[in-house]
Amino acid sequence: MTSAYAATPGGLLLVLAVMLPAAAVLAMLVLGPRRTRVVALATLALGLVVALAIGLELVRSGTALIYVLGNWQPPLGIALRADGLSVMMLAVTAVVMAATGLFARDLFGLDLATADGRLGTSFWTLLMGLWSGLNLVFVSQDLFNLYVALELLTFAAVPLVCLDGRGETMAAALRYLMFALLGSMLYLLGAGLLYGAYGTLDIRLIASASQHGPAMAIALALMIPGLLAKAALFPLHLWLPPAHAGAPAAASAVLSALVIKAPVFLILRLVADIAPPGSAAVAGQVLAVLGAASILFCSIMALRQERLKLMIAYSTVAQIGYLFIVFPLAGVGDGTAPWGTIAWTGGALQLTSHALAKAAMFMAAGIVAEAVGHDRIRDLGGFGRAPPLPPPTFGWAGLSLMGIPPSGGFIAKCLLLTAAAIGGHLWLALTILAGGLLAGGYVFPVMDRALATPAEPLLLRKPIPLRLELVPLVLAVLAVALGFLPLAPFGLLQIGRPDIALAVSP
Amino acid sequence: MAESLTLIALFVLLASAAGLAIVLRSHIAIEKLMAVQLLGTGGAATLLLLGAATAQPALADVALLLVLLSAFSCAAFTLGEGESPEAAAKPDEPS
Amino acid sequence: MGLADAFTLICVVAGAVLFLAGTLGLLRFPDTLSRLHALSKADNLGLGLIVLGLMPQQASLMGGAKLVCIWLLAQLSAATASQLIAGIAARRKPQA
Amino acid sequence: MSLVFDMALVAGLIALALHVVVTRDGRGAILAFMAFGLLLGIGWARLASVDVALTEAAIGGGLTGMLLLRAQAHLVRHAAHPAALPTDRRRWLVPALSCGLVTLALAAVVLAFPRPAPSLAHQAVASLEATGLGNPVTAVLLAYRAIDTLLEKIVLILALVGVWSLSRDAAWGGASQLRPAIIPEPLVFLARVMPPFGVLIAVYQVWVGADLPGGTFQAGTILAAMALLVMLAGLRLAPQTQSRALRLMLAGGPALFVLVGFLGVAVAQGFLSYPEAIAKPLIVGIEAALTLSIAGTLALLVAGPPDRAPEP
Amino acid sequence: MSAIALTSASLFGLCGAALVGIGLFCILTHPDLLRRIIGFNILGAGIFLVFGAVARRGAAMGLSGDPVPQAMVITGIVVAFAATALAIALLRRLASLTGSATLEAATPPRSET
Repeated sequence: MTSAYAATPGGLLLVLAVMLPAAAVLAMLVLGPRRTRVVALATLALGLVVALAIGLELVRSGTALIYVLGNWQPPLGIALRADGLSVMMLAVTAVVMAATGLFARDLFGLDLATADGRLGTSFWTLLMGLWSGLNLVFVSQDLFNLYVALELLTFAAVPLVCLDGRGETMAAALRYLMFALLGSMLYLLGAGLLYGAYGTLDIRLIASASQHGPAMAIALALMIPGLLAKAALFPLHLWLPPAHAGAPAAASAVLSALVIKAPVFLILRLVADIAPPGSAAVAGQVLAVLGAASILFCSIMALRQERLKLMIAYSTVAQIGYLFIVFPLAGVGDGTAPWGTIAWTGGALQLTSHALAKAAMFMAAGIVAEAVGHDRIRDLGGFGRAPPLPPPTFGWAGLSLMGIPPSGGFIAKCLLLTAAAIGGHLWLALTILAGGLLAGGYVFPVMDRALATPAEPLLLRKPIPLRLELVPLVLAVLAVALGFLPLAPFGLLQIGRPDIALAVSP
Repeated sequence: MAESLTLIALFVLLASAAGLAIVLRSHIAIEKLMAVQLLGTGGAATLLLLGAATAQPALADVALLLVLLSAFSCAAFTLGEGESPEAAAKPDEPS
Repeated sequence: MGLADAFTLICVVAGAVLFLAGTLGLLRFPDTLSRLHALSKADNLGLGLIVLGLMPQQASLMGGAKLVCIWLLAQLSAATASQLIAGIAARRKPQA
Repeated sequence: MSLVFDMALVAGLIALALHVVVTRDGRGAILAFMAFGLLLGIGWARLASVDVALTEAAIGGGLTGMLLLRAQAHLVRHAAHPAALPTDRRRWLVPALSCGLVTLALAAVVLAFPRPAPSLAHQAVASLEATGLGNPVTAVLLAYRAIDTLLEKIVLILALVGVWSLSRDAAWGGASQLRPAIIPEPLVFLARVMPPFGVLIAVYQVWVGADLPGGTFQAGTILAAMALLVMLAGLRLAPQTQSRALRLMLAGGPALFVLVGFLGVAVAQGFLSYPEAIAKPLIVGIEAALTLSIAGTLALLVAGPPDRAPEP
Repeated sequence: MSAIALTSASLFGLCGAALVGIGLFCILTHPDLLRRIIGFNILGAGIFLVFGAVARRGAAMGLSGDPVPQAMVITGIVVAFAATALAIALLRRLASLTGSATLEAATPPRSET
């Protein structure tokens, strides 16, 4: 058990990725409302640099980045470790965070009363807390430390939902809190059982244990549903649509694009890294069934929504479903190395393109709601004429969600479809196709309203600066541009995942 | 000696919990509060006895906290009582 | 069994019996105020006897001083607590 | 004998928990939960985890009860308030069965834990020397797993920012209204006499925490309770949440922690590692600063969102 | 002595299991949100007791228990308290705004600015 971890040169960057936003929270508290935004924007710039440096270091060294906190080796201490997948998540998070920062600066700038007031100041502080928690989820190797990371996310995300202070959003936030707390509690209970059985909470040390008692199965059976409640997979999705639709647009973008990916990432860690092959295969099958149900059911729910933001929120639950059908497609648990398969690459691409596209969509919807004063789809006829850029943003992002070429979403869904065909998972292939069609079903009507000529022109409440509209457009274009990316960079995803892959393939 | 002290600790705990067990079924809130207070003092006594029985002097610190905070919870309770008369008048959280 | 241990046992048992008396008072006395009275008397005396009894068992002077502190604090909080409760009871009376 | 005692304690805990769930009386449920907290503190003492027993006695026996009682009083005034469990069997039978299943599965795992039990006690004790501490729990909290403790402070501050964000726009930055309209005389007496004792006990807890059970959480909770008592009795007004001094106090502990952490990169073996020669004074210093921050954060969490407009 | 300690640890572990079940039931079925919040605290107490049993079983080296899970419980208790405080602040605000302390039915807002 000695020195399972040796710190690598760039390891300290991982500490910076976690501590920089956390320190920003403290600085904001001390410096007060007037300087909160400046601190946030500076932190966003620095954090982007840190994420870039981590990426470069990963490419340069070709191995995972490792840091041992306080030089206390696990199992007594805690190690941070970033492999290819973690670094991809860190990078996507940094990009979406930075875009959200630029967007929020101008969005709150529209209304001077809120800029330095309760809404703006709370938003920036919570956003930084959120970022710290997300980065920690992606790099921590210790299950209890990950619990603390999940709680950082919960405490930062829930108040974001009800910043507007209305009764409905208060109820949505409370329901979200209940689900999130229940999830954390079940996760913590599972961690306690694992500690009782293995005497450590370090992911790699647990994975290297040779014998598994009933504790492992029960712990997974508690932790995975707990995390599913946080990830809002069908049928535990009830809290998500009102919460994500009720939050301010900048907050919805982060919540939908990033926050629910954190529990998904942890489930992946548990199933792929910790679970013994037998349990992993069972868990993978169950997760795939739930994922498919999520895609179908919530796409249909999205079709039936009358409000734009609610529709986008239901679409989030549907798109999250794709991430769960990756498990059997990538062959998790049946002895092959899942990291090299095309399904794995497809899943990673889906995760990235959805993060970009969904953030763009929520921002665009936020601009429309801000300009027109509501987001009832029926009454939005001709919104394409008013602020000019949201409709194209919506369209580009929609391409990616539907999986229409050329877009990141297309390549992702194409890879998943191929994997399903090769693996003989006919039902999954059909689900992927149906999900694409249904996504078209909810994206096209909105585009139709945008281009329609209304009987009476829409009344604009306030002018929208072009800069504000540009941010989501850039994100949406990025989501599409992922489709033109050669797939080689996704080979990076295999960095730092040799343990299992090497054992199987020579 | 340790055995007898543990036995007496059990007796004190049961004696103070018995009151609570019966009073919790009544409908008078104050009496429940009184029973909780009794349990607080009884709990402190139990901890002292256990500390002596198991040679853990630090348990006295826990007992110290219990007696320190027992008045605190009583104060919290009275506060709820005191608040009710002004309920209508006080603009606590208008929307 | 030494003299110290005998002293401890006698005091502690007497204290324990007082706790039982306190509970009986809580259950048997007719009205809230007299119950309160019985309760605070019994449990403070009970705690006092137990503290007194455990004195010889303490290894250090510090430990003994802490026990006395606990008893004093219990006196203080019991006194105010019973006044607070009596206050509520008095306010409740007219309605009941 | 000890086992009989433990069985009685466990029976009491379970009975109280059941009572909390089934009783129709909302306030009675809270009082029963407070009694539950008391018994739980004794339970932790029986598990020989005195550090945890202290924390549970302070939080479970004190602050949580106050939080719940205030909320209950508020809800009774403002809202329709269903009190009883659903009587319709379809509503509770399935949850009851599945919860029973969870309990059974857990019980099976607890009984089947490997023997001898895996434990980090050896390593924790072996590394104690490098920290200069005598209490291994404090060593875990402030050295081996210091990042957990540090980020948990950030969690507390985020919770407070979240609670503050629930105020009305007009009251944001102002103070909470803690003082009741009628202040009973004994409460004022208590608020004058008790806090000196509380402060003394808190200082003692931080001081002995390095070597004996006790430490910054317990001390912070006691201080928070004392501060609340003073504000409840109207001796002091609750502080304005926009006050710079208050904010410095809240952020000071974690900020010092972060600074010392990064200092470790320069002069010791990395982030959150202490130079061996001055490890103990550093840790006690961090604990002292953290105690104030925790006290402030917990007290303000209980006080709730500000509801009076700020005064410059 | 060690046999007794073992049994006692398992006993509290079983108590933890029971409390987890009771807390979960309260969270899933009770219509009153305040009671659900208390249910979360009972669930938390049960989970922490499982940790406590694990810690007690790990007694070694002259320590009465494994200090690592004990430290985790201390962290956990404080986080659970913060969660309770946030939940209660939300609940109070919800009650003030809508006059309802339940999520069961979407009651129309009573007053809004």
